[in-house]
Amino acid sequence: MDQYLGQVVMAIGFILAILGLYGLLSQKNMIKMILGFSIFTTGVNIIMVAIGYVKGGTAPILDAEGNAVAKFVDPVPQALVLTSIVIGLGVTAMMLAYVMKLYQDKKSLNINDYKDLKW
Amino acid sequence: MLTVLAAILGIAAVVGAYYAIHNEKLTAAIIASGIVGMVSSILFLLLAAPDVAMTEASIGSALTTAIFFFTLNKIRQTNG
Amino acid sequence: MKNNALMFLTLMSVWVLLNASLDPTLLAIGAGVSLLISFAFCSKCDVISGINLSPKAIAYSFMFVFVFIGELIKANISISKRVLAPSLPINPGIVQVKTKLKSKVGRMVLANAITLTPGTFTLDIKGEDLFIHWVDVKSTDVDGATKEIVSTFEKYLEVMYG
Amino acid sequence: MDKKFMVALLVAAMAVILFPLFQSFEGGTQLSELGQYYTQNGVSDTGATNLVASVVVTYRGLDTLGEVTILFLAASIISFFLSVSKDDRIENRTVMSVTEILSTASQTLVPIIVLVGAYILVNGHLTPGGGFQGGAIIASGTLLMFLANPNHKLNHTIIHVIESTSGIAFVAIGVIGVLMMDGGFLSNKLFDLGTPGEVISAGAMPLINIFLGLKVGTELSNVLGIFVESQNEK
Repeated sequence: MDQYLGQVVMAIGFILAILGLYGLLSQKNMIKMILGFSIFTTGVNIIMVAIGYVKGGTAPILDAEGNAVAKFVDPVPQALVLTSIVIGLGVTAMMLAYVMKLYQDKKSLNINDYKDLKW
Repeated sequence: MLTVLAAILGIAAVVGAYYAIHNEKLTAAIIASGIVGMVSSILFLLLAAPDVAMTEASIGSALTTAIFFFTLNKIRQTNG
Repeated sequence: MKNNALMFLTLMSVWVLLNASLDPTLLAIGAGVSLLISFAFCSKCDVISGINLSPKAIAYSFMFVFVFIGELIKANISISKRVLAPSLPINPGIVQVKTKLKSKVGRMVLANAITLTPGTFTLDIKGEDLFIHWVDVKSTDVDGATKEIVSTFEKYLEVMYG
Repeated sequence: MDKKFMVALLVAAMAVILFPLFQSFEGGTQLSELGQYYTQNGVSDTGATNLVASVVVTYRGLDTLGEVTILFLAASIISFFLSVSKDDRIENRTVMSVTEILSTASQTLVPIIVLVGAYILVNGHLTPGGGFQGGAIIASGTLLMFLANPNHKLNHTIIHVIESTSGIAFVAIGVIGVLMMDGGFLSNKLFDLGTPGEVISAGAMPLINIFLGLKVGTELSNVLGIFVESQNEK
């Protein structure tokens, strides 16, 4: 019944990642761009966890005696995603801090108004 | 059964992401992206990753949304 | 000091419920953590000390749970009827009611009980006035609305929280 | 037109790059070699029953150190950009009034949320949880505190003391592991491994988890505090 769970979730991750990338590239509003970036990150995290999924696997936590009772899913991608989520918050907060400072400078959220470095 | 649940949650996540990217109102867009975080946390739980689900539930849906709203409030203050 | 002690006991019971074990090591760790939290976050909180601990109040607390569940079922049935009826017999509006409760916890529990029963929703509290969104407004004046919405719960909460 | 075409091209390229990954994914019938090693030897190596925590804290401990460093850098940059000088600060900002319900409820809820965070920290090596999760939950307690009282001031001295102490302790445990044992950086053979399933077991892992959680929690609370205080400018 549940043999395609990994594929379904992975497909959701792909769609989210592509939607996020599209938002990041197509939007002019800087806050919208950052929203797109955070959706992109979520999608990539879902893909990474789905890669480590094993059909019918359980969470990689052993019973009290330390015996493996069942098939486990891969713990490595989960550990990586764990750090990735926390870093994602730090990076998002940093970008928002930049946006706040830029807005105080020019009173605009449109990315096209910031052409100081363009030549 | 879990596959069907995952598919329904996935539709919610994709609609939320589309709404977050295409809505003109920033407040609604930020709430929609919070929904994406919440739904993806349940997806992690379905993939047998409770550790990741816990982190995503508190960071992806609560803290990120709050920081976006603080930024929005500051921008409105600067404006008026 | 009394507030801190009460907060410590609350946190300790939550800790035991979370761990579901009476292992001495865990209890010691929990005691240390609860002591730290109760002094760090509870410097001037007066919430828990508002609870009345007399036997009558405890009996009323149990009764309140049953009264609340009864109200919940009644309100759910009435709202389901309204939703399923094709004519949609609703008459929404915001009413103002008055509460006699003085303690903050009592007012919080009252507001949450009103919100949790379907059909009524607490929007705000200002002093002793509660502003409530009501799906089927039966009376617009303050006294009538108070009698309809608040008095069922207030009778018990007055004893529980003084 | 030109720009839209480029965006469409980039998104399509991304989709083309990702598609083979989807196609070659057979739903995972067995673990990778590394995953197999961790599942078979995780308990005898580390003494912890939560394999994810043992990977984060022990096997890939150096990566975790890097992650904490990145978080610290991000927090420093944010505080550099958003810190408000004394002259520009409004002392008691008038905000939209907070309802009495929220401020009353937060008085009981904040301690309980922080207690749940502590529970997840302490049991990180046995049940799902660990340093990052506990820290994130403690930070959400701080968020509730700020929502209930927007003029609340974090005690920056205490936060910085906790943050730097736990950071130094984290590195110190790692270095002691290199110097005294042959286990390498962040070896948890510092203490006796004990019996798996007990609270005091898995060597240095509970200790590392607690320091990691305190560091992450105070760091995220600090970021939140800076964002809230930046609203008080001018």
